[in-house]
Amino acid sequence: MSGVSFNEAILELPMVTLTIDGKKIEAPANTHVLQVALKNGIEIPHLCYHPELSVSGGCRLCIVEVEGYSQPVPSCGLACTDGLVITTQGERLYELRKNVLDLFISDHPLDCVICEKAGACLLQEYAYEYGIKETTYTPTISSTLYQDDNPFFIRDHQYCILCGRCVRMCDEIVGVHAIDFAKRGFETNIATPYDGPMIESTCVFCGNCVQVCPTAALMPVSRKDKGREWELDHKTTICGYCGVGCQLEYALKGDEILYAQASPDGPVNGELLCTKGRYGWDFVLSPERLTRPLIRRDLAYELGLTSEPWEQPDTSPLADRQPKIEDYFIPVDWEMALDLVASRLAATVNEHDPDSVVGLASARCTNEENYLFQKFIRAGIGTNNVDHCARL
Amino acid sequence: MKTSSGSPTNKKQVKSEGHPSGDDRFKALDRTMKRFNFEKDSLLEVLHDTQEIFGFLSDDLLIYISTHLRVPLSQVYGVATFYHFFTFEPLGKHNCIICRGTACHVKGSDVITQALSEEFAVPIGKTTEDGLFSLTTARCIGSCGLAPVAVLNGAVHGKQTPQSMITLVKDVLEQETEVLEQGEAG
Amino acid sequence: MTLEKLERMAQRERQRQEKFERRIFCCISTACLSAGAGQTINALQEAVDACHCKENDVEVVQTGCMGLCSRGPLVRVEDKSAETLIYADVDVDLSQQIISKHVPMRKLTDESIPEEMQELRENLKKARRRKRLEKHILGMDSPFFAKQEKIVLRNVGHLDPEKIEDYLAHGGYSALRHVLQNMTAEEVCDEILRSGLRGRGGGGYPTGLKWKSMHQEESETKFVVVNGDEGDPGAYMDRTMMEDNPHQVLEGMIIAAYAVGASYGYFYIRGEYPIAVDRIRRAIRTAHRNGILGKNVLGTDFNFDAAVRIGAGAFVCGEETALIHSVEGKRGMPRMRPPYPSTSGLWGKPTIVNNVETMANVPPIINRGADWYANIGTEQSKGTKVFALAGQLTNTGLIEVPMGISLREIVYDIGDDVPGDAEFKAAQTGGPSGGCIPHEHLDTPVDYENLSKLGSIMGSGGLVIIDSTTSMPEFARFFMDFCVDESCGKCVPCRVGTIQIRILLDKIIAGSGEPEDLNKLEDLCHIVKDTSLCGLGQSAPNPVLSTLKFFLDEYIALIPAQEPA
Amino acid sequence: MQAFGSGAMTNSIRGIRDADCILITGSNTAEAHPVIGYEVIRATKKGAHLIIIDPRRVPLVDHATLFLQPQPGTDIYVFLAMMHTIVKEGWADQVFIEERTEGFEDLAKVLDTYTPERAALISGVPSEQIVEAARLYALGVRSKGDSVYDDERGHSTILYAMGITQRSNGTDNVISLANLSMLCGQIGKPSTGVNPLRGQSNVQGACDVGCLVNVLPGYQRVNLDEPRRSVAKFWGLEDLPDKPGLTIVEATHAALEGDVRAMYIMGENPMMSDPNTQHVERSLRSLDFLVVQEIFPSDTAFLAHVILPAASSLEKEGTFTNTERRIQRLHAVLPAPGEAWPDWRITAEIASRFDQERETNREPGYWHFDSVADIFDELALVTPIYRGMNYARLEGQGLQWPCPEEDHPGTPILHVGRFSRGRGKFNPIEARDPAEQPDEEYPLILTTGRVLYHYHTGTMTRRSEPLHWREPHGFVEINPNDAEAIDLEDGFAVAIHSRRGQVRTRARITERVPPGTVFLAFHWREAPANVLTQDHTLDPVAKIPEYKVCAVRLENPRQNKK
Repeated sequence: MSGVSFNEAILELPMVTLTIDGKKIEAPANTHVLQVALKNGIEIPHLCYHPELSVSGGCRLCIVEVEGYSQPVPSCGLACTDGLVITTQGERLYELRKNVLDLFISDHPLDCVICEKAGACLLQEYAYEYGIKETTYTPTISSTLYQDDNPFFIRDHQYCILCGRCVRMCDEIVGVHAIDFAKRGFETNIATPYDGPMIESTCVFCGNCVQVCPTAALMPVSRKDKGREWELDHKTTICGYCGVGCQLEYALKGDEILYAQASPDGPVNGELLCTKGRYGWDFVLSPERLTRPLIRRDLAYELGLTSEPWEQPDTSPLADRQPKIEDYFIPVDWEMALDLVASRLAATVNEHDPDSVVGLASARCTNEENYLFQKFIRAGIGTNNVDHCARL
Repeated sequence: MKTSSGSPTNKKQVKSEGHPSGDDRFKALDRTMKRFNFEKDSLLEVLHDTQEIFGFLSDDLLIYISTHLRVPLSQVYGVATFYHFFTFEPLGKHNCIICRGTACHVKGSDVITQALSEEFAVPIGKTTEDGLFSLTTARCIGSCGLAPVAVLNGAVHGKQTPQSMITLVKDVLEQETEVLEQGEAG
Repeated sequence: MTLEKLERMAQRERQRQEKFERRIFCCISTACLSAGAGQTINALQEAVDACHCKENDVEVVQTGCMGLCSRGPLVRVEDKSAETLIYADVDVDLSQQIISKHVPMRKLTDESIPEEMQELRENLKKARRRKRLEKHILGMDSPFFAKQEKIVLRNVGHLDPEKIEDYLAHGGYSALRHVLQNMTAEEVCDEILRSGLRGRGGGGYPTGLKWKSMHQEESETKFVVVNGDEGDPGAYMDRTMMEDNPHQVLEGMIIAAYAVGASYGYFYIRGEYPIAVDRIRRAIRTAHRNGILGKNVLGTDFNFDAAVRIGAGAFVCGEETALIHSVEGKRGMPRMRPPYPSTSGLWGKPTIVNNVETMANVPPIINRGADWYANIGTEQSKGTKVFALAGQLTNTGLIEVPMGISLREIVYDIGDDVPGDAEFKAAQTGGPSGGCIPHEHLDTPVDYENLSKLGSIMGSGGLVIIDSTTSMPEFARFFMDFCVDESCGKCVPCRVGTIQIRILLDKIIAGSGEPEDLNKLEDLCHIVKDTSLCGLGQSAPNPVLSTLKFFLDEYIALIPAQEPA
Repeated sequence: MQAFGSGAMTNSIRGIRDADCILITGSNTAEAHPVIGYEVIRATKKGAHLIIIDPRRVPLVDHATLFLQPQPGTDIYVFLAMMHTIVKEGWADQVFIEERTEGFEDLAKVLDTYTPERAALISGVPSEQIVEAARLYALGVRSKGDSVYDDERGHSTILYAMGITQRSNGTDNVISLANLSMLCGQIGKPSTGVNPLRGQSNVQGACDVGCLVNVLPGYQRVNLDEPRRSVAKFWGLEDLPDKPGLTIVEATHAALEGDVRAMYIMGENPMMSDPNTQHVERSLRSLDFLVVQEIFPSDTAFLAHVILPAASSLEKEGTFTNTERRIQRLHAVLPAPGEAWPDWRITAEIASRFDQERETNREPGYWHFDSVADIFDELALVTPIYRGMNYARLEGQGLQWPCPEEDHPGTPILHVGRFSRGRGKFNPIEARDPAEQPDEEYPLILTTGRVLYHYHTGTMTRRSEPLHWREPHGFVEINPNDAEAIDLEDGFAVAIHSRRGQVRTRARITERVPPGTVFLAFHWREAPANVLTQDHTLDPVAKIPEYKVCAVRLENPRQNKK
């Protein structure tokens, strides 16, 4: 097994040196100033920019001063060139950004006190930073409330700031283009065809739009009325579904999961997930979960654990309706169950040979579990009859 | 390798077997799309032709275009709603467009629009309930020298006043009722 | 081969035209048509027929705009042995008089005259006795004509726009021929640069520079786009050029393509201009048939083809990146620049976008040389500018004047003052992106620099005159309404800012404004100007700002007096 | 894998976005591996060519520049014809072939007769499309935009999944793709390679750590003495069994013959996932003892004698190895419900009790581990490709194997510079046809797979409220032509018969499947696809059953009533 280690993320690109806020910074030539600034820990406010998506330039918050330019320039679309001198803060920029935010706020309900996005809403964060309590203009909300009745996410147009992250996500990465801008000017909204419900669109409910939405316009249904951002713990793990190995982050309040999202640092998925990973975690809460060791009733009778005799029916469990588990099994404690399994397996080996036992490991269990399992089959039982459903 | 390959290679045969409804107008639409080789980029041109053929853009037309050009429906909808030239409602049998260009505005075109709207009881941009008359406005039809200008059933009328326009429209609509009455009589 | 063929076509057409003793031109452009030019041209033809004159004596020609649209239909009579005259307001009756005055009636036996002609002949005989013709004659030395200098419009109104032969006969495509035979692409760029031609779409960027930078792009595929999406309400220069001399625009485009190395081009034309669409399409077809477009243009190894794309009612598509999106069949939303279209335009390929008038300037520059062109106009602004003169003036229509002419000359000499008792108040240039220029600045020379100094812009050429009956705040609101409607909605300052400006204007006009609202209005205008993404947003507050600057008293008058505390 | 010496994704997922040309075959990437689908879409939006070879019109076809739709089971002819064309047209990478590979002459000889015209005749794919696909792939052609790579030849990558492996000639297919990549030098560089997409969260890891009948942890063959004894030594034993064990499908047959008497199943559901369900059920019922360790009462669990409640992936610590060989840390998010335990703890308890029962004289702590970290440390010692890893190193981004030493950075791309086995070997392959061909009685071909909203046998996703809402019912995809033949309407019930059994489900009439082919997902226990599939022809090497091609007949129940 050979193979030279090679990090394909780093391609040899020509580097340039620019100055941001007096700091000399090296950056690859094809990158943009905002991207480089953020990477180097220099915060520039931005709403429509997202590292995974193409540049839009619509929010006008990331403007910076460039030496030699009379007007401030949005840094998201400004290519890094050698000798570029950038200033990201200053009185003029502060005033312009504050005024732009003021315009945003004039078209956004100030519901922060009851909004679940509070604490994670970028607009709120910037409004706080720039000291905007309320708009100095006439509040004019552009789109009326629109609720979609899907169980994945809530769409609420009145919170939408038209940054277009969702549209770009849906088109550029997910590739289904379920939504797009419709109409124009102040009437513009993010729409499915004919503003119909999501289910009638090409939407695949991956929720990547929800993840990149900077405000409360797109929110997971599962967190509704359940808690505010600062009450939540975030725990990172690996998705248990397919073999891609996406890192995801569960937001919990106590022991209750409120929503899942991609953990931005995931080496495979970045900020992306699919519908199963993002929304398919509630099976763990199912009342059907097995919570105690079980012994089948005929065996239990034989062992004297129950006085009711029972015979296993011939009907397949795959018959139309699955039988009830308690009709077939009775619960026992771990000691009893483990001893029984160990003794029966030992008896089989003793009576026949190790090759009469087969172990099926699992492609859904951890490396440690599978390792231990095959070690048990090989070193304990003494056979190579260990397989799993890699092929199935 | 820095070069690109030129034209896309999937010359998929897009069937243009017309519309299941058997409406012949779809054949004309198919011809338009074929003329553009079913390229996605021809969306705007196809919408233009569709509106010309059908008079307005209905939802099934947009779906039809979306499928044949392989452009996402949301994008077709987004494009169609972006451009004010496209209408989603059928126009009336007779259509009057009042120019709202600067020259016409300065010479009082909004007064004419208002007068027509009141006289024929039709909101601006809408069609009368009987579907006979639509009153719309245009940004500028480029006849500023003759301001204020109106277009009635395709004919440009310059240097109009509210009264002259009302008379013009009345004439047109009266012919319509005459035809109707003759029809009933006959 | 093709060259000779074209030369023969031009020759034949010239000979044909020269044979006619008299040629009677009737303008059939939109303005004149709506004034009844359709009937006029029919009447002219019928009257000529009735005269039963000799073959090759008289030809009635349909042609394009002669400029004075407010006096349409216009008819020009060119007579080999007499002075050329232009008649205004020509109705059917007048047509007959014109014919009877200029065309000698052949004496014929009664039998040879068809019955239906008899009456007409009688009419023409009677018409000869009437004398009211004189007041319809426009003197060619009147200021309306004398103050103009026609480069772009030189042939407009002199030829039949639907006949390529006519264009050839007027020296058409000789510039292209010259370029293809004698000049390298680089030399063409240099020539245009030297001429000082600047973009006529509004921005005023030196065309030569634009071409040069695009010429230097390395790409197999490049595009040329002619912007004919004349969205400025109150302007119709580009429309006239496309309708009335489509080949000149096309020739400019082909030269541009040669200079920048493009192999394909698009005309992006407003959907509201069906005739322009039709004429350009026809011009492309005939050019194609005659080897001027397609593979091996005029027998050289230069290949170029062109197609028409129709706009659909979005002012913002005049912005070049929005226009490019629209040509690609997308929502016409602008994007940030750089990258400029000359680096990454249509489908990511280098693309040059020039306005119709810019393209129409190219053939004359090539034909007569950059030096000649650079002699016209002012230091920074060379050549001429076509304006659509409209509003409260006696003479309205399409004019072409040298850069540097004063507004006063345009208003009082060419426009012949405001009619009636009202008085001149302001001249609005540049449409919704421009501003108003008041009386005290009437002596300002019209060029890019001076107009922008006054807070307005040259724009594409809309020039609307406002008289004392118009309220300036309301006029500003009219433009703001336009911008609210036409904002694409992509960036916040334009999407929300224009709405807020309108809300403030509404409040002030309704008489419920407060003194600080005026400051707020001005501040907001500056924010929208400074932070918007594209030219539309950046210039949207101009009408408000310029009226605030020059007509502040009108705004103040609308603010109710404050109760003393 | 015979060609290169290892069987895993040769390249990284993140590299796909920079590929110039992507060839996908037998993978419904957008639905089965959506996040990899995003990478593919990104690449196409930047101008990569996307070639899809699949009998079914999978959703990614919307983004493809070239779609080849062979009759099910005939794709091998397309691969061979592509190689034929590449050799003939001189698109092969001669330098790579000479420097890095062996056996080219043998391959070229075999390829001689596989012309695109012949492939077209058999597969129904027009020969021009095959030639074009060969050109695009071999030269790494883009449809637009510039490559991020400076090489003369663009970078092409191959993605594949069960669509080509779950077949009686699955190994041949995979070898052909390996041959194809070596022929064009499209391997051992960024954004190239031959990349199997693994279907389950830790299928790669389960293989890596030895849950296969013929290899020990780290793919050390059981029948090679040296590595086997070294593993035995690690485990404190003299030796380990050297005879390869029985695969899952072989085991079910052996059970019926009485050779297999007990089975210990950890977290699998063969009743739904294995072919020929009726046979599986019979064989499981025949066992003396069956223990199932599960999180839900699966259909398999109902046949068990003992069911042990396990913790789900959200409730335990450990590591998963993804399809690009990246080992990442799994963290417990929730406590396990009731008395459910993590699987490792159950196995360890059973093992030590088993030792007691068998009276082996191993020390009592032999199976005792304080934590999963301890197990991992032993695992890393035993598994050479994992040897340089530990939990501290795996936090955050994880590591891609091979990572043989503690200071090794991991290996994002395999076969850079040289192949694992030295020179890459071309294995000449002749085309073979699927084992079960449609006939008069069973005229249609059934192919199985997944839908976006469900996962595998549906035990988890079907208990998820939103996912269930979106896709509540099972369905079979039928081409309008085939539906018309039995007068079937969209959304109505239909019965599917094969030689092994029948299932009933709803019809979804769609042109996603070509005429003559029906598609059934295996997530629904009400319509268990594997009742129909066959288990008698396994791939001779990989022992994979032929899920993807089986002959069936459709019946419209309403038509019969009439």
